[in-house]
Amino acid sequence: MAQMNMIQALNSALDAVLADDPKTLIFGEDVGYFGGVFRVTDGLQAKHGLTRCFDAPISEGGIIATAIGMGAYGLRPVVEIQFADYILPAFDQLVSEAARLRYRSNGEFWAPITVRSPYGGGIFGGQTHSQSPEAIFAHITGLKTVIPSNPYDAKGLLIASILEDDPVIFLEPKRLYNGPFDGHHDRKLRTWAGHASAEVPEGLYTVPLGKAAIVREGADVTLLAYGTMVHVGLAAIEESGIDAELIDLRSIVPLDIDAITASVTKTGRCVILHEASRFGGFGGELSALVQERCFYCLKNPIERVAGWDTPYPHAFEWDYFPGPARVIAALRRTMEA
Amino acid sequence: MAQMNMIQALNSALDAVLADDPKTLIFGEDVGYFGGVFRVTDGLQAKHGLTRCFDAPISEGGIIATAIGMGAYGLRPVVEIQFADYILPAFDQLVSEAARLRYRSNGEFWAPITVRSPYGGGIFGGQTHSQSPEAIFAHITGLKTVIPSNPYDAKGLLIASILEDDPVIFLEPKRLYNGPFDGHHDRKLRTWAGHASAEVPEGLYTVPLGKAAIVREGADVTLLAYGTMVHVGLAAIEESGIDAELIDLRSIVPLDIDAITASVTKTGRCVILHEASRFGGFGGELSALVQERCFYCLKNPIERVAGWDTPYPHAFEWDYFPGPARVIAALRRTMEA
Amino acid sequence: MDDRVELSLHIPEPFARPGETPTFDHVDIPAAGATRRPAVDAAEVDMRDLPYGMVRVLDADGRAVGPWASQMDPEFLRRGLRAMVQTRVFEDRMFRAHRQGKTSFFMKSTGEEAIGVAQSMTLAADDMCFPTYRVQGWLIARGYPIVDMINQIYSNASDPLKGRQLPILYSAREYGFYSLSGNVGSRFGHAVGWAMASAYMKDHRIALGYIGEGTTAEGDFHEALTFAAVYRAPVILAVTNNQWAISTFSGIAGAEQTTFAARAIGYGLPGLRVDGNDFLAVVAATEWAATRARTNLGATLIEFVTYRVSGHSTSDDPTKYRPSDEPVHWPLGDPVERLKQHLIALGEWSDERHEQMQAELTEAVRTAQREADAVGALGQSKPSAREMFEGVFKEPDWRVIEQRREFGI
Amino acid sequence: MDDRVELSLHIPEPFARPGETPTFDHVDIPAAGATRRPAVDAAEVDMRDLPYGMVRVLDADGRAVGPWASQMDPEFLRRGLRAMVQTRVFEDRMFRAHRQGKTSFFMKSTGEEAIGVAQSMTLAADDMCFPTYRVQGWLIARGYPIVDMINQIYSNASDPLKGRQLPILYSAREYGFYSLSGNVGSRFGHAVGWAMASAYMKDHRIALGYIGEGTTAEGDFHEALTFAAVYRAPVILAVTNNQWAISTFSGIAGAEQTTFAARAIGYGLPGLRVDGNDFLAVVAATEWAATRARTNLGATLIEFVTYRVSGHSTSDDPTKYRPSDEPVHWPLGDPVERLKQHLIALGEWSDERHEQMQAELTEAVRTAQREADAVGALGQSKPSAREMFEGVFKEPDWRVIEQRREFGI
Ligand SMILES: Cc1ncc(C[n+]2csc(CCOP(=O)(O)OP(=O)(O)O)c2C)c(N)n1
Ligand SMILES: Cc1ncc(C[n+]2csc(CCOP(=O)(O)OP(=O)(O)O)c2C)c(N)n1
Ligand SMILES: [Mg+2]
Ligand SMILES: [Mg+2]
Repeated sequence: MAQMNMIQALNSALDAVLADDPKTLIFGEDVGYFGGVFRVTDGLQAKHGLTRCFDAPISEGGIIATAIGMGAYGLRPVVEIQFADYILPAFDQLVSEAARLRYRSNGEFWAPITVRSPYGGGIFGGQTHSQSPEAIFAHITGLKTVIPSNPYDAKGLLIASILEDDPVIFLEPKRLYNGPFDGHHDRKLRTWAGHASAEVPEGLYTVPLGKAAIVREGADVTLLAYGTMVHVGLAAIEESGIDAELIDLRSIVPLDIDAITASVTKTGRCVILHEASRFGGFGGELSALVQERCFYCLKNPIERVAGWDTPYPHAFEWDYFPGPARVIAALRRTMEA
Repeated sequence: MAQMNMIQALNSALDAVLADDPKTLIFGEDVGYFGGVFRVTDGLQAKHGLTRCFDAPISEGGIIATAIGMGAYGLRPVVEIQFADYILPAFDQLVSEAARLRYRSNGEFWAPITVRSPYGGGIFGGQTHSQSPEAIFAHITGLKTVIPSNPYDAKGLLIASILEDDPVIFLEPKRLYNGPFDGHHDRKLRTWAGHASAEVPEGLYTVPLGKAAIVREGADVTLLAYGTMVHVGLAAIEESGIDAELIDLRSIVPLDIDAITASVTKTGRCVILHEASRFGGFGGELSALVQERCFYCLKNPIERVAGWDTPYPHAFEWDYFPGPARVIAALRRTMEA
Repeated sequence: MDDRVELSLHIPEPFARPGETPTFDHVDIPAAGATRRPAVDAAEVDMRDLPYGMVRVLDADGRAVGPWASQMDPEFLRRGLRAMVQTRVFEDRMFRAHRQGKTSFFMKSTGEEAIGVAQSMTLAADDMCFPTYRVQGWLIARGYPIVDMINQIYSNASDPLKGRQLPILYSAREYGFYSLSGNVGSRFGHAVGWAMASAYMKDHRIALGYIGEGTTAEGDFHEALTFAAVYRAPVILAVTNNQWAISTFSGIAGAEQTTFAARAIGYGLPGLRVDGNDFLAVVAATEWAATRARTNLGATLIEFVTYRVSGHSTSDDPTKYRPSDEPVHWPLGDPVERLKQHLIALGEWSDERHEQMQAELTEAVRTAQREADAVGALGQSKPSAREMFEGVFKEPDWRVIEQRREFGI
Repeated sequence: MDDRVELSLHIPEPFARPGETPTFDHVDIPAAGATRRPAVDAAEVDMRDLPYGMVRVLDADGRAVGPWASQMDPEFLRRGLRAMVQTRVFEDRMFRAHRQGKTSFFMKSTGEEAIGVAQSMTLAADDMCFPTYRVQGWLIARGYPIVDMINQIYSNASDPLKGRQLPILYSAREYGFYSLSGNVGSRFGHAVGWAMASAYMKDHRIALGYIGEGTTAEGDFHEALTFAAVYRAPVILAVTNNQWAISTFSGIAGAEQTTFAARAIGYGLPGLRVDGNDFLAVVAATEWAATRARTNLGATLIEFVTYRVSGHSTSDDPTKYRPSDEPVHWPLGDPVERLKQHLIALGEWSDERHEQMQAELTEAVRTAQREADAVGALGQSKPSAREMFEGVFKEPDWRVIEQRREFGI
């Protein structure tokens, strides 16, 4: 067991699958010799060989298209899109091809691809290095979307995603790469060192998709979150003194609906938290599901805490980011209303 | 005043704006000499000239990109994407460019473009000629999305969209082009002839974006719909005998939140209806908004009636399509629950 | 005073519209045999003339001439002829089936049959083609059961794709035929990825991607060519230039400026321009490109110059946008007639045998259709609605399980 | 036994990695003056050699030679030199400002200044460029206030873009500089659309689109070229080939196979390959292409061969992936030095004047920075948070109005 930050954990996952399965290969912009702009593929080319981990042209559509073709051949490609904001040029490939191949061909072909991409804000990346596009993937039938919140899960979920025979969008909260960020941007940076989930086994292990984690048990209100927001939510709960149950969804498709309904049935209150803009975000789906399934248990309106309905604004990062203060306010509202 | 079907009404709108404003031009696949595969631009090239309405290469990304450039220059391009399923190759242009240009340039540049596209099912078009992608646009800050349900609105909303200085996605329910389809696919086809909303004035007029229409007043439950589903909803209400209030949203961004909350506050019940797949669809946002704003008035859970969470299946069109029977069942559930 | 030139926007227009006299003078057609055949490993700089010539083998008299001609087994040619005729007979019949309401949609490849058929016969059984909707001949040439094609077109209970796909959007892995979809262009890069995978695995198989000339305007085209060139993928990338994209003539895709084969030069790849109505030329060009691919020399772009004789699909009436007699003016003739004439000139075929074959194949299609009709045409028969909920993922998740229950099955 | 060749996947690799000896032998560099200058209206077929040559004017002794050389006003050249030096001084300073924590991000164009500066000075005031982040020189050559650039970089209260954009993603309509964004490539087609609009309006203005050589792999590149060719748009499409895309060498974008200028041939467009470190060559090529555009002859693709001397951005350390001494091996030299040498050879400049200018410009940047510092660097000053909620649409809708209220302003 070693202490790893999230980058190391992801690297370790990729290293393990490359070693285990010659049909796995990695490509993407700057992932080869250099090891990726966030260093997630560092050393993999040198260790596993030139064709196992290599640079791709700046062409997200071409990257996903060729990955699908490789998948159809029988390989298990893992591609990196440098920032989730740049998945969009490949959106048609993901929706019209990767997500639909199995269904339309009645199982003759499928796309066992994993699309890794750093996402989310908190690093002063401005409009196009900060966005959280998970909602547009969640709506696409045939795509799975996974979002880890800590090193242990990151490795286990990534391996599980690669082993999936369905296409997986694997969004890595870039603000968590080096430490568990709780939204207090003005406080001292924390690293993963000493964090329980930074104890990461060597070798292969999986964390199953579709199983949420109860990060903190609580009686009074259910807080649903994923990615960076898990840590923000935890900080908010602790600071608020409210006995909230914090659920880390870990994957939004498949969604652990049982964990959600069980918790809200118990607490009767629900706050949903994500970084993406609120309108049309994944919080809407979560709210609708909770309302449909737990209506008679709900004591108060379900709250959504999310980014504002504006583009991601560089100078106003901390005004935009749904930090602990806004979560606390929502928790209070839902307790009091 | 003339009787027009929806195709004629849209053609009349385009004809009127071309005549009115030399800075308006139309391009898209097959829209020139031929007049578009659904004939919406029929005759416009012959009448207004070759450069006012012309064919484009099969390149949705290129169409939207050049339209944005034209808009930045000062024109008001109206482009047709042949089927809404084929907007996806241009998704990055819409999201990263059209939607963000004004904001990021602090108003120096903007994209006054209108993207017309036939959408939705009911014509045996199979997976890629039937989809309803509105949810992925609704989540994008900076895009407006308009969906008419009848000839009068279609013309007025299209003119209003073209006059907007913001980018507008204008989705035309192709199943309504020739008649008001209520979901009873096994009954005799109806045309627009004799329908009140088929009385369409010549010349310029607008129907404002962001104003919903109350299609039918009712006391017991609010039914929210847009596009083809307005007619399905109306048929379901009539057949169910339930005194439902039917709201045609007409545009989902901007959304007429006041009309929605006023109605649900009155009825205390809400059913949401759309053709797109349920999970992550726009119904989730509507449900969340209603729940947030009308929680204490709600007598029963908000219901969503939508396409299943599968791709659009050719042979099972009528099994997939959320027809009157499913709407009636939902209305009943919400009344009884 | 302003003496600057006033800018003007150029909108390409075809040479003739309905009511006007068709012409194909703008299509540059060298004589059969005129275009040279470089060695497959010639330097790129020595192949830059190829996109401006045209690989043609059959001359006006049906003789095989020039450097691309080779000794061919007459039996191979007869099989090719047979598959082309079979394709045509089949498509005519399905077109009528659409008129009879037996299917929602159909598309023909009339006049373009040589391409799919000849390439299907030239490539190996375990190679993979990434088709467009206009190469049904590929399947027919490989003996895919016609009754299964019809079942798919009918979306009936025996549809191999379980009613999930629009008619003719087949998938037939065992026949080297990748899953089709309604979006044009979006599988072009899959061909490159598949070929890269084959190279990665040190395999021998190669891929063939098809794209229409209109669709070359999509970004997918460029991305596929870029990856193919950069990684020297063992792939053949084929542009079927049938002059039309629905109502839009090839000038709107760039044909006023240059050939589609010339796109290859921009990537440092060889680009062949080939008479797509000449079965022997299609075979020869495909062999040349396949040899390159199989010997690690990388990708080849081939433009097949052909003509879409029919409308775009059953939803289309081409007389609305082009002269109704345009097809008869097409200078490269009919691929079936040309191969037939060649075989007759070789003394390997006759009008009588041709007629007999035609009758046989018509009967075969009729039999297949009867079989499919017995299962049922569109609306009369369909797979179980359970199929609607299957295959979204490898294993269904709770959403489709619940929804299937809600649906009542 | 299987005697077939085993396929293998080719992964391009650069000629030298850290610790190895850099070489640029693979970059084909004809002598200055060697590449011919066709008439702007030459037939396409007669221009297909251009992408394989290189437009170069300045020879090793700083003399202007060959068919692309023309009589140039020394004052114009001095202004060019000044703007290039100003750009370099400014960028060095801002790079340091990043180290001091005054901004979150910065990018330099060191070694590539000739491109933005010369094109800015060659095109008309009302033409429009669609920049990449590596042509800050365009703004400086047109006299855009440096203090406003710094305010933007600081995201401070005087930021012209109100804190909404990442540093250096300027927008300056009045200076013919279109709004930049973080996505690469996605504005290339806007340049074509803008040019089409100008032609549609029978205007005189033309557009210039920039793209990095790495980014040519995006579909946007192809779509822009297709539209430009089809509609003969009055546009110049410029590929700045600085050999690197972050850590990725140009071979991964296709440079092993051919030049980026050669992409033009595929569209039937002229493609110039130009010494991008030669101010006079950049001017000459730009004039040639601009004349074509302004006389309805359509688009030109220009590849500027240059070298990215610095790291990709402040987030990058290039010694991680290329030899640290690679920049000094770059064979086309430094654009500032070369223009300076030319002016000195002409007797129009001297080392003393140069040093004096350098000092002056350093002082000017210092003054501008002091002014911006007074407003405040990143974190010390920012626009009102109201700005976050403005400009999503022309008129705010209820969502931002409510949210602004929730936010408390
Ligand atoms: C992405 C996408 N855009 C548009 C369409 C609509 N469409 C279907 S076929 C077609 C024309 C294709 O022309 P071409 O590529 O020349 O092929 P051909 O039909 O001539 O064989 C178009 C525009 C589509 N199916 N997919
Ligand atoms: C669509 C998109 N994909 C990826 C990136 C990440 N990225 C930023 S700059 C860059 C390299 C661009 O290289 P090149 O086009 O050669 O321009 P240069 O930086 O050399 O001027 C990459 C990959 C991006 N910004 N946008
Ligand atoms: Mg075609
Ligand atoms: Mg570069």
